[in-house]
Order: sequence, then C-alpha cells, then structure tokens
Amino acid sequence: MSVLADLFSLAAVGAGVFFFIAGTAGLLRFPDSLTRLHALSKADNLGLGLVVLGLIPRAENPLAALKLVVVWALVLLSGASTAQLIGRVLRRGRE
Amino acid sequence: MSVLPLLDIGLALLVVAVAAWTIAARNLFASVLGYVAYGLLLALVWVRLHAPDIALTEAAVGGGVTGVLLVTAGKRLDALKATRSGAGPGLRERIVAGALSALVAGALAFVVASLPTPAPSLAPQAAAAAAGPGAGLGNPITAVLISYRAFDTMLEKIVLLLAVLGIWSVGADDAWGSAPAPLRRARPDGAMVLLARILAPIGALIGVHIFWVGADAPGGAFQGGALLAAMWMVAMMARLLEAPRIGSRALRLALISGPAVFLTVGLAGNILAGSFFAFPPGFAKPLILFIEAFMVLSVAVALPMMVAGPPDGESKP
Amino acid sequence: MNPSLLAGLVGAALVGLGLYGLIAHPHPLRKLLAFNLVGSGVFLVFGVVARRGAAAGYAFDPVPQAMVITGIVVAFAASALAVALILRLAVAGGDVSLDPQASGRRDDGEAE
Amino acid sequence: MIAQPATTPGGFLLVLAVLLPAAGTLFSFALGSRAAEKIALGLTPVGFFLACLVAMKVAAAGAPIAYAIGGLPPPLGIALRADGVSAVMMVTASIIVAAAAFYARAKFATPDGVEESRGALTFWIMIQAIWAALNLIFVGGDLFNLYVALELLTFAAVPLVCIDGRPETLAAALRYLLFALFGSVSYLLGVALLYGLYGTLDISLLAQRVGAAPMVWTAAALMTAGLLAKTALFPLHLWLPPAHANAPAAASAVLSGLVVKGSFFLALRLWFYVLPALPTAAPGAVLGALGALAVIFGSVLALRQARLKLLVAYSTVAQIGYLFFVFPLAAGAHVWSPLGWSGGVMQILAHAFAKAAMFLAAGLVAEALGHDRIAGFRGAARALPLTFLTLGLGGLSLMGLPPTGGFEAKWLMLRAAAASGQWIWSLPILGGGLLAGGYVYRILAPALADGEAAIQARPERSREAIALGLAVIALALAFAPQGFFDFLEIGRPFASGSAP
Amino acid sequence: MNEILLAAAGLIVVTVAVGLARILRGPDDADRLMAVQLLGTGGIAALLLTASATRVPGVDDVALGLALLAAFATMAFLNHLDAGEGDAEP
Repeated sequence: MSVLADLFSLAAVGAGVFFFIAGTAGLLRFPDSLTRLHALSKADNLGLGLVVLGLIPRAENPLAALKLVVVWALVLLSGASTAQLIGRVLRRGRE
Repeated sequence: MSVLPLLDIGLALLVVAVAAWTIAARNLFASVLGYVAYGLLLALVWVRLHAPDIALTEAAVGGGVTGVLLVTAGKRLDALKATRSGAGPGLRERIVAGALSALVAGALAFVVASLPTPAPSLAPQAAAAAAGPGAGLGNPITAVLISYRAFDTMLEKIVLLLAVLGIWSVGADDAWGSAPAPLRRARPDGAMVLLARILAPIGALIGVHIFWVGADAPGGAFQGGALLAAMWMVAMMARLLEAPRIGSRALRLALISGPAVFLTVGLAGNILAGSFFAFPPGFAKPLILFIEAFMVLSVAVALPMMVAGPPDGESKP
Repeated sequence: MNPSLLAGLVGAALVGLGLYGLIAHPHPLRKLLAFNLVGSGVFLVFGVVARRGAAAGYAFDPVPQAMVITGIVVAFAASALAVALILRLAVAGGDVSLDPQASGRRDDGEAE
Repeated sequence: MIAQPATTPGGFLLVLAVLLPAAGTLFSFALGSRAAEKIALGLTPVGFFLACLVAMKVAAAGAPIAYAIGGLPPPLGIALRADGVSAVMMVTASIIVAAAAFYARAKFATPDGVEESRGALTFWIMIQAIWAALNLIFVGGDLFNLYVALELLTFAAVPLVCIDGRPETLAAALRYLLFALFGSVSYLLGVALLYGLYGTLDISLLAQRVGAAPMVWTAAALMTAGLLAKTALFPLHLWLPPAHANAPAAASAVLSGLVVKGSFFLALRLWFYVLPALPTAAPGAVLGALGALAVIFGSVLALRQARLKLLVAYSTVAQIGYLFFVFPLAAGAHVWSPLGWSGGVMQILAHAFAKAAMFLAAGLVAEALGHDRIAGFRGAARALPLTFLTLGLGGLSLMGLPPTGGFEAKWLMLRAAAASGQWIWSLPILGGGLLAGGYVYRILAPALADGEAAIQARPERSREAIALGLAVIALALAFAPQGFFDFLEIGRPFASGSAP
Repeated sequence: MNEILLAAAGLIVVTVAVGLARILRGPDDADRLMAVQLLGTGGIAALLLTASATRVPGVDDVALGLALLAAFATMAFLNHLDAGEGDAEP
C-alpha cells in the first residue's frame, strides 16, 4: 500500500515539475505577452495542483490534506482572476 | 542528505539575486515587484531556519503589506506628477559606496562565521519555564512574546499606535477627522470585485485560524492580524469597504484595544499574581488568548490605516 | 556548509546590498526599499543566532525569534511613517529629494 | 554591577514611571485632543512625584532598586533598574516635560467649537510618549527592551518636528527619521551579535560575561555608531539643526533638552555598564575627539546663524560634544574617574535645563516680534526683559561661567583632565566656552542696544516665568551639595563610595 | 523518497529562478507581474515539498499564508497597473 502511495506521489510530483518547466519555457520563449500569459496560467495551476495531489497521501491528518487543497484553490482563484485582469491591461495597452 | 544543501545554496543565491535586482531595477514598479518576490523567497529561508512564525510575519509584512505600501505610494506620487528627485551620485561616488558596502558585508560575514560554538541559548530556560508563566503554550515564541517579554510586545504595539498618529498628523488641518484617500480612485471592474468577494472572507477565516492555532503552533496575534489586515485592504481595493473616518470613536478604540488590554491584564497580574505581567497559575493560557484577541484587532486595523495614509479632505466617507 | 552559516552569509550580503542602495539611490522610496533590505539582513543574523541556539528539544532559541517578530513590526511602522512624510512633502513642496543641493534638477528616469 | 535581588522594595515604582505616561498616551488617543491636554497636564505632577520617590528609595537603599517584570528574573525575563544617575535623569525629565507642557497650553489648546485639532492631539500624545520612552531608557535593564524604548522615542519625536506642516519642517522630519532608522538598525545588529555571543541581553549579566573579543568590539562599534546617529554627534549631526529649529518651541525644548540625551544615556550605559571589561583608552579617545570636533564645528556654525532658533540648535550640536569627554575622563577605576563622571552627568543636566529654557525663550521672542532674525532684535531686551534674562542666564551656563551648572560641569571635567594627565581635553573645553561667549553675545548685544522693538503680541507672564524657572535651575545646579555627587555614584561600576 | 521530493523542490526553484529572468527583461510591467506570480506558485510548491520531506512542523499554515499573500500582492499590483492605464499619460 505504502509503495503504491509512494509511486503515486512520485508520478504526480514528477508531472507537476514537468508543468512548471513547461510553463517557464513558455514564459521565456513565447513571442508576446498574451500567449505568455496563456502558458503561465495553464502551467503553474496544473504544476502546483499535481504537486499538491502527490503530497496528499503523505499528509499527516485530514486537516493537513484539506489545507493543501485550500492552498491550491487559493492559487487557482487568484491565478484565474489575475490572468483575466492582466489580459485586459494588455489589451488596453495595445489599443 | 545530499540534495538539501544544494537546495539551500540555490535558494540563497536566488534571494541575493532578487535583492540585487530590487536595488538595480530602473523603475520603481519593477523594484517593488522584485521586493515582493524577495519577501516570498525570504519566507522560504526562514522555514529552512526552523522559524515558520517569522516566515509568516516576513511574508505578510515584509513582502506583502510593505510592497503594497510602496506601490500605493508610487502611484500617489505619479498622480501628483511630483516624482522629481536628485540625479544619482556619480560613478566615483558609486564606486566608493560599493566598496564601503562590500567591506561592511565582508566584515559582517566574517563575524557571523565566527560566532561561538556551542552557541549560548535561552532555549533550556524557556523549556524549563514553559511549565510556569507560559504554561499550556505549545508555541514557545508566543510564550516569549506574551509572557516572558510581554513588556516589549506591549510597548511595540504602542509604537504602532504612534506611527498611525504620526502618519495622520502629516495631513492637512482642515481634513482632520475625515477618512483617508481610498486605495483606488477608479471603480474596479467585475473580475477584481469578484476576486475580492471570494478572497476576503476565505482569507479572513485563515487569518483567524492562524491566530487561534498560534498558542500551540506557528502563528499568533501578529501574523493573524496581518492577514486580516491584508484582507481588509483587498476589500478596500475593490471598493467593497471604505476606510473609516479617523475621528471615529470605534476606530480609535479598536486601535488602542490591544495595548490597553495588555496593560490592564499586566497590572491585574500585579494584584492577582504578585507581579506586573505575571499570569495567575492556571489562567495563563486563557488570559494570553484574551490579550491576543485584542492585539489581532489592533494590528488588523492599524496596518491598513498606515497604508491608507493621512486623512484626505476630498474623499467624503 | 551548514544552513545557518549560509543564512548568515545571505544576511551579510543583504546588509551590504541595502547599504549600497541607501547611499546610491536619490529617490526616497528606493532608499526606503534599501533600508528594508538592510533590516531583513539584520533579522537574518538574529535568525542564525536563534537556529544555532537549538537546545532542550527546541529546534531554535525562541527568544531571538520573538525579537525578530517585534523588529519586523517596528520596521514596517517606520516605512509607513516615512512614506507618509515623503508623500506629504511631494504635495507641499513638489520636491521629494532629500539632497539639499539637488532641488530643481530633473529626475533621471528612476521614478516610475 | 554586583549581583542583587531581581526585585527590591520600591521596584514597582519603576514600572509605574513608564506605564503612567504610556497609559496616558492610550487614553488620550481614545478620548481626543481636549482630554489629551488635561491628561498630559494632570500627569506631570504625578510623574514628578514618582521620580522623586524613586530618587528617595535609591538614596535610602544606597544601592540601585530593581524590578523583574512578570516575576521572572533575567536572562529570560526583563529587569528594570534605577541607580543614582537614572533617578536624577527621571526627575530632570519630569521637570522639563512639565515646563514644556504648561508652556505649550497657549499654542496647543483645542479651540472652542472644534471637536479635535490635529496639532493638539499630536503634541499632547507625543509628549507623553516621549516621557514614557525616556523613563524606560533611564531604567531599562535589557538591551532589546531598550531598543524598543529608542524606537518609541523616535516615533514620538519625529512627528513633533513637522507638526506645523511647512515643507521645510517635513524635509527636516524625514531626514531625522532616516538618520534615526539607520541608528536603530545599527544598534539592533550589535544587539544580535551580543546575544549570539553571550545568550543574554541583560546589562548586569552581560557585564559579568563580556570579555575583550574581536566580536565584542564589532558589536560595540555598531551599537555606538547607531546611538551616535541618534544623538547627533559630529559628523552625524546634519539632521539636528533643521529638526530642532523648525519644531514648535515647546517641542524643541524637549527634543534638545531631553531626547538627544536619551540615546546618549544608552551610550553611557553601553560603555560603562555593559562593557567595563573592555580597555577604553582607544574608544574613549575617538569619542572624545569627535566630541571636540563637535564643540568647535557646532560653535562656529552657531556663530554664523542669522536666526535665533537655528543658533540655539547649532549650540546643541556643540554642547553634545562636551558630553563625550566623559568617555576618556570617567572610564575605569581611577581616582579621577568620579570627577569625570560627575562632570559628564552635570553637563547633561545643565545643558538640559539651560537649553530647554533658551528654546522656550526663543519661542516667546519669535511670538512677540513675529520673527526670530537676530538682526531685528534692536531694543527687544527692554520690551521683553524676563525673556532676554532667561536667554542670558542660559547662555551663561553654556559658556561655563560661574555660578552655573555649566561651570560646575566644565570645572569637574577640567579637574579630571588635569588629574589624569589628559591635558588635551582642556583645550576644547575652554575654547568651546569662548566660542559660546561669542554666540551668546551675538544674541544679547543687539537686543540690549537702544532702539524700539515692534512688539506684536506680549507673551503671558506665566510662560516667561516657566522659561526663567528652567534657567534658574540651570544656575542652581552650581550649588549642588556633596551629597548630590555621592548620589550620582550609586550603582556606577567601579564606584568606590568616594565622590569629588 | 525524501531525496526525490527535495530534488523536485530544487528543480522547481531553479525553474522559477530562470523564469525570473523575465522580470529583468520585461518588456511590460505585466510580464514582470507574471514572472512574480510564477515565482510565488513555484515557491509555494517548493515549500510544500521541502516540508513534506523534512517534517518541519507548522509549514502548512505558512503555505496557506503565502498563497493568500501572493493573491493579495498580485491584486495590489493589478490595481496599480489597471488604474494607471489611461490616466497616467499627461
């Protein structure tokens, strides 16, 4: 059981790291701000989400697991709204 | 353990690089952005130093609220179109300044590296005393702040109060009593209002949680209060709430409640437990939570008022 | 290299960087930022002292850690008071320079 | 200091001396400026009484009195201790704060029909906070607790400088704040190193543990540099003249008479109480030399000022310089150390009273004439005899002419310099007196000349009397009996019980 | 297992550090803001991984606070950018 859990953690965390790397690459390589924004918002939300998912089996108690989820939800929330706001700022700047 | 030292070194380099960026950046906005990033990274360093309480404080105050203070100030300076300032020092002065700073940093690094081993510590005394005046507190830092060094903490809350009054006192005479200028003049759009509507209540809940667990786990009055303060500012930025008038009696009472209750309980200790700031045996933990509740209130009110600035005659509440 | 020594070196570097910014930047808000860097460097030195004092089942000496929390609060209050003075000075005089000789010169693009 | 019980009889008085004005601050903030004025004025006699009680307790015990807060003795808890010099400073602070408060009623009363006024609330709260901070500085026994006290002092003093809101006062306040912040950070870094070395910040425990290690020197240098910036010792004096000259007169009296003495007092505590184990010849010489430069530069600049308040402020820069001769003249366990110590403390007191009197008088002159340009003083002494008498008496003390406290201070220092063979310090002591004579003459000569001064508003007699009263105290210090100097020796490290 | 989690944390720190180059390059303030947001998220991920590997108590609350404050700071900067557009030009 614990081996299975460990494997799950490894897979999820590994995938999370991959998304972080992908997001950063996008931030650096994409040609303009709007596409960079797209890369960022997909990547860091998924990256952190997968890391959290991987760490949940290792949480000491249900409350700690809940906190992990809340952390992710907060980042997701602020990421979603800020992406929209940054998008608007960028669009206005372009007009 | 072979990866951990590498992680530490990477983190250390990153912190120093971001700090250098805040000094080197061309514009103020970029510099302040760098400072917020720096605050986040520093919080990680504090965790690595086994200081989660400080990590929370640093992230909340050092990074978050100070960053907002500076960016708000920059915006207001822009609005005044008054960002004149002297040209920077010439190259020669810069070189001298750099050499001096490098010398100071080098000397300090040498001194820190030669701190004595074994290091002296009050941890044993704090552990021994944990059965006494700080009884029932699982978080030794809360015990130090509210019991052993309560005098410092109480006075520091008065410092906060004086800073609030000092900030108000630079306002115009005819504005006295009115509310500070809003954190945002223009009406915000839907996305920001929505974010604030969701973030503020959840954040407030987390702030209360951090205060509540502070007796036994990392957290406490200051950290909880600072998070609540941040959430109040979120609501103010979205114009969901307006800053109160500085003449308001309720505001004044909220601001003094922390130090006043602290002082009163301290004096009561003189009667009940034989010494100023002594807690009667068995009542230490409830009394400490009682004091902390009012300190949370004071901090949560004081920080946003300090960011909001002096009263502003133009903004009618 | 142990983590607390590393943090101490970071603290020393931060004090140096902040000191440089304090001297080299004419803009008072930038000076304030630099002052905050110096402050956090000093706090890190406290943190190193606290970490080294781990004993009696604690991973740290709680006394210097508590002092840092007090210090961070005071440093923030100082920044806020300075910001209020700078803004008011800009309203009243239109010149936020601290250098008596510099008044009247245009800014070099440092300010946003 | 010798080991002593954590709490002695009467120790709670020390807590009260700090808490009373601190509580006054809180109540004033809640109740508004009209009540704040009543609270501040009402507290002054109580605070004076408390300070006298502390002095009596110390005198009766013949040893410092102490209090361990929370019943927890150091190192974990914080101790308060009052020795002879603390008690004398507390009494001095209470007198000057009271004088400034009663003097300031005319300016900072809350006008009728207004709920609260900005200047009044700020002044009455900040003056109480300054008082609380000073009392804590005088009795604090823990270096971090003293850091908090220093910050309390700074946050209370800076807003007083810019209370009238003119751009130049705001610039002065901002510069003062930046110097003060630099001072705090430097002091704090030194505190961190001392804790890292010895695991305590209690002054008497540190005194037992400190040895002459390189790190101790670093910590001492950092803390001293920070305190010097706050005390405005040359060359860190740039902030002082604009700040002290631009504040309202009552605030200037407190800032110049007391606030800079707060950080100086900590420098005394540091070198004489925390670090008596360090050899003091070299640092003493450096501090004394900076003091000598301050005496000369401050006096010369004072001679060149066109405005009375700026002149008086530059005179503070010079008089601060004298204080630092105490480091070469009172260090160690020599026969002449008590002479230097008494001289240094006497200089603190004489300057505090004389300078507070002069700032209050300068405020009256400015109100009466509508300006404070010295060139326009012709005939003013005849129109305002009491006020110019105050300026003259204060000036006598600054010059060090007998019979004044200033004379007593300089005489004691000269005797210490002679007894210790450090003749070099007598040059700035005497030369500074001559220069002070020059700038006092510059004030009085035009005022005593014939002419018709245009008086716009005649100052109240009571306010003139307050300023004169302080000047008289500065004079009366010359007649301090032997018992007074014995009292100053109580609690001083190396004190042998015999005073000059 | 712990070593691997720490390595993951290290990789994320390195990644976001590279991403920080975007702060330096800009060109817009919005780009800089994105980079700081990525740093915040990456920092939180690294914090959670390190905490899970080294078992320092109380770190979950620190992560909660960091997430909250990152959102707060981003909002403040957007407040500035958003309101600054249009009326900043003379």
